[in-house]
Amino acid sequence: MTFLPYAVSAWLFLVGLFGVVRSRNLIHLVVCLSVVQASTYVLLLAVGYRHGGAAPIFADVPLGSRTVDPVVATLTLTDVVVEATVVALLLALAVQAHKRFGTLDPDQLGAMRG
Amino acid sequence: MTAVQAVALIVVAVAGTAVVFTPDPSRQAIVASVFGLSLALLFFVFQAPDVALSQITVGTVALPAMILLALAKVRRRERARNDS
Amino acid sequence: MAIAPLTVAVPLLAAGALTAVAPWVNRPIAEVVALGAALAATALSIALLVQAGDGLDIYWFGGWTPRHGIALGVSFAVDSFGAGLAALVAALMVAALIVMWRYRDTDAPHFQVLMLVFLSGMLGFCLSGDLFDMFVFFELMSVAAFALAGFKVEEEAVEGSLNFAVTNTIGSFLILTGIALVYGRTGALNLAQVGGALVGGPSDGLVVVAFALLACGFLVKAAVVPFHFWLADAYAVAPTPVCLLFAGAMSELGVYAVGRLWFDAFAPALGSHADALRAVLIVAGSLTAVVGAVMCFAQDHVKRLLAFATIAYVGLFLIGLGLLTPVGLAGAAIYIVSDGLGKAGLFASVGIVQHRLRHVSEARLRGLGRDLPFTGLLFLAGALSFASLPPFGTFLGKSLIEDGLSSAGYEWVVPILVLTSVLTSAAVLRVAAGAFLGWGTAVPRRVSALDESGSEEDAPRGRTPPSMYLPALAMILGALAVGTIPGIAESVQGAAARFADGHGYAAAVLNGTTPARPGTLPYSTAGHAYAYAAVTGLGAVAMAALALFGNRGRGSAGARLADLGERALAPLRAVHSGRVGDYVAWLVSGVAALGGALALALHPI
Amino acid sequence: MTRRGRMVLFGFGAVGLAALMAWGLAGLPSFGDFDGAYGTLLSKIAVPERQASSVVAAVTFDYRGLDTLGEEFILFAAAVGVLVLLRIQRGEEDIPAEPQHSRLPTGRSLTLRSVATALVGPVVLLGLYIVSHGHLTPGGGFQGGLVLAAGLLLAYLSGAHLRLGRARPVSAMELSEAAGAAGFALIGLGGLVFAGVFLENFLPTGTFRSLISGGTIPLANVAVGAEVMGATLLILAELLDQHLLTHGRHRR
Repeated sequence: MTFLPYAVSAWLFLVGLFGVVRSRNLIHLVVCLSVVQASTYVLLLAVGYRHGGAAPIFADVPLGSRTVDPVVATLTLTDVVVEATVVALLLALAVQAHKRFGTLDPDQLGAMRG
Repeated sequence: MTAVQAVALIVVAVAGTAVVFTPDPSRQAIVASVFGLSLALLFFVFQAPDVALSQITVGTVALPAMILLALAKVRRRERARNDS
Repeated sequence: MAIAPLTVAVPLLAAGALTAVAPWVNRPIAEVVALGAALAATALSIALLVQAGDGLDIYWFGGWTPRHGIALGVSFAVDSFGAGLAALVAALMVAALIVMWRYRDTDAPHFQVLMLVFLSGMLGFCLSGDLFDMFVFFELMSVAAFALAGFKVEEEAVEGSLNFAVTNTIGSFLILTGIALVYGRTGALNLAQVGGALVGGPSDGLVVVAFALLACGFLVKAAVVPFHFWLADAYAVAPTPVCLLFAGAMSELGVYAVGRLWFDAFAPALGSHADALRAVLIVAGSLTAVVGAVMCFAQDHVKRLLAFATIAYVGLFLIGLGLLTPVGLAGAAIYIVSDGLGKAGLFASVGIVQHRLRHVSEARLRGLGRDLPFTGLLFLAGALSFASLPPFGTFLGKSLIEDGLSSAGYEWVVPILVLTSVLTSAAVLRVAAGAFLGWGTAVPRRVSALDESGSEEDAPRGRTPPSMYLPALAMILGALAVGTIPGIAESVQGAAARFADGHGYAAAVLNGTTPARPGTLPYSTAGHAYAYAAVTGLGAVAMAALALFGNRGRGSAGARLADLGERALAPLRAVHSGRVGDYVAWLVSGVAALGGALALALHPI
Repeated sequence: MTRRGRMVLFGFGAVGLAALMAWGLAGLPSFGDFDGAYGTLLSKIAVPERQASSVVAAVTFDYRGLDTLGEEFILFAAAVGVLVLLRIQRGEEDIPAEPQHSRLPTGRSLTLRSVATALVGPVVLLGLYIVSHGHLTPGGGFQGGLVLAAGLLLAYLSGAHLRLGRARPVSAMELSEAAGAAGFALIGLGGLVFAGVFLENFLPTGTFRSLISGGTIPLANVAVGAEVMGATLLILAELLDQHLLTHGRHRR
């Protein structure tokens, strides 16, 4: 069971990419992309977890007690919020595509031949 | 690896797969909200409360809101195009 | 030594200030502020380059210097390669902002804000010495680039930037996964610290897969085959001054990042497998060069033509880097700087053509440019720089790489270098001759579907404003100048030797010892380099002439040759479908193939 | 390339990528056995040196402050990108924009409006708490900014939609976003001016577990909170604005 978190993160990575490749709707595609993104958070936090470790916040926990790794929490915390706005940018592009092409199906955009 | 963590991981995997296999974006936004909540619980179980708080506000509230609003704009334009 | 942070902070502060006063600022003020910040960044990067000189300047943010050998804070590690690339990026930004002056009515402060954030993203990426920090600046420059590529919001603009955004976002997820693996094993994020920790541990599957994922993530940004599909779409639609930056600097950063990643973080542990890695990188580079060059020659849309030329030259840079020797690295560095300036000059000239003639399709441009002799000369100079002929810096870069290839036993790659230069310069010569001299057949082989006629601006301007042709001229002269600086080959080779010295880097970062100053061996261009250049020049002229005058009549040999070429090219054209689903499928299989090859090369099972 | 061809290509790629990732992930220490020196050292020294009880906040805003500055400007650039893309589109909106006066209140159902109005106050208060206590308890500028944005979104849902008069709230949001982003960069610059090193924590670190502690960390939290709130509201307003402008017309 000790490799379950890594397996789940690899599964989310691949299933999200599967959704992106198979998608027939740009908004669906962007949400599948956010699933791929979630897999990186699961992996980062799983890597930094330590058995019996408390959260690295010493508001009520005595100093020096065993904690989880604070660095991965730092990396993930900012990334979660930032990726939300990147998804918003992709959604804005999808809405633009619909306005210009009249469809959200990525296969019908295809003005970029050759 | 406590039982709660294993369950949280399974729920996240199932929810993520559900998000991918929901073709209709409006329903997918709701499933994505559930997926965001399951991720927040997982991060909470992984002793990362800061990230759990971020994920709750982003994954459960902000992201689905943005998806639904983008859909509303697209549907509105389709309606407008059918009217004219 | 506060120059390093200011290089990145000044554009960010200017961007924040511009947005804060957005409702009350008109376009000229925004342009002046943006240009001022870009000039300041250029001056600061040049100062960094001079100061880094032959050493390595480390700047620990927040004052967190390493404690007990553990890097606490985030660091900038500025050597002459990083600072040189930063100076190139900043100079191209200044040129782009000047070209942008009369280009078209942009949404006043927001365009300049995005350009400034794009600039600091690239500068931070060049100077950073921390793995996650490189990811953050990679993401910063990508997001700004997505918005800038979609800026014109025309029909194709959206699709081009969508393909660009989705593929590069997946690239950044690959990098983040690689970082998670590295952190899981070493518990460190600083490049030097990672290098040291990896030497201690076993070089097993995790280490090589982490390198493969990180390298593939950066190679998506560099647009190496099969990750290159997004580049032609994005460059074809981005505003031309933005293309100037994309082509001149952004793609090359991907190649630079792979070099820094290998030499500083993974070479200390995996150095014994350098030969196998050399083979993989050179094959990937050659494939990219050939595909890029062939597709470049086959294009009718001038900006897509230059985009594929960019891909072709990224292939050549990867070959130079892939040699993993100071000669190869120096060749790649000089090639990057001079070719970056050359391509940027060409894109600026395309901006002039769009500004005056409204079209970017070669067929439609035929004969229109007769009263634009100066721009014609710029195109000609760009073509010569592509052909890597002696006066240009590209000649020096290519001959260095040719020497490196022959000394490393890869003579078979030299013809690929020659072929790439022939095809790309022939394409530009063909376009120039067609547009400015009216040569060539009136029968358009393939008029590109997305000719942006009329979309740039309504009435064609009578006169080219100096703010457009001066930067173009300056950049082409820059490409010329790089080749003529005395002793540049020796000093860049010395810098390349330091860039490739992972142990010296780690010592300088963690314990502050200045790296040993390697001796610079004198370099003289070998005779055969001139022979190759002559062959390239003649080949380019011959190819262009064939394309222009070949298919006179229906039945003539030239026409049959053109049809044969077109039929052979059809599958390659079909693969560049413009559909994001295809691109992601290619990306995934590319990571499996190229990533797998890199991993197996570094850890033969 | 046909869809089937694409799925076959993806199939092979996915199998290869899965194998590559499995090979890599197998080398990781098993779940829970991580003992990175960097993290343990930070947990030990962060509290005594910065008096901030949340080590995560200290690492985010002080030890690795440059990353956070970069992430913050990614958020800033994405919001400006959305603004540029959607605003240009609205400029040439093919559907005529609805005249100002006949705008119908957005939240129509009574229960929605009353619940939303009741919740606006507490949610904004919660947001302010999370931002200001970022260095003491879980939370901080990123999370608090989003909660504040959710609070103001509730104000919109409660029918008092964002008054889109001349002093458009969108420019107010743009101002708060820019002030937040530039603010954090200025704090970094302050470190350079007062303490000689960019992003140095130059303020006194105060007493442990009290509100005034951690030097510049609370200030950075407030700056990031303002920026995240402004950016999120900007994005939602752009999406809403589009929807809002023409929503009313279709009901008549």
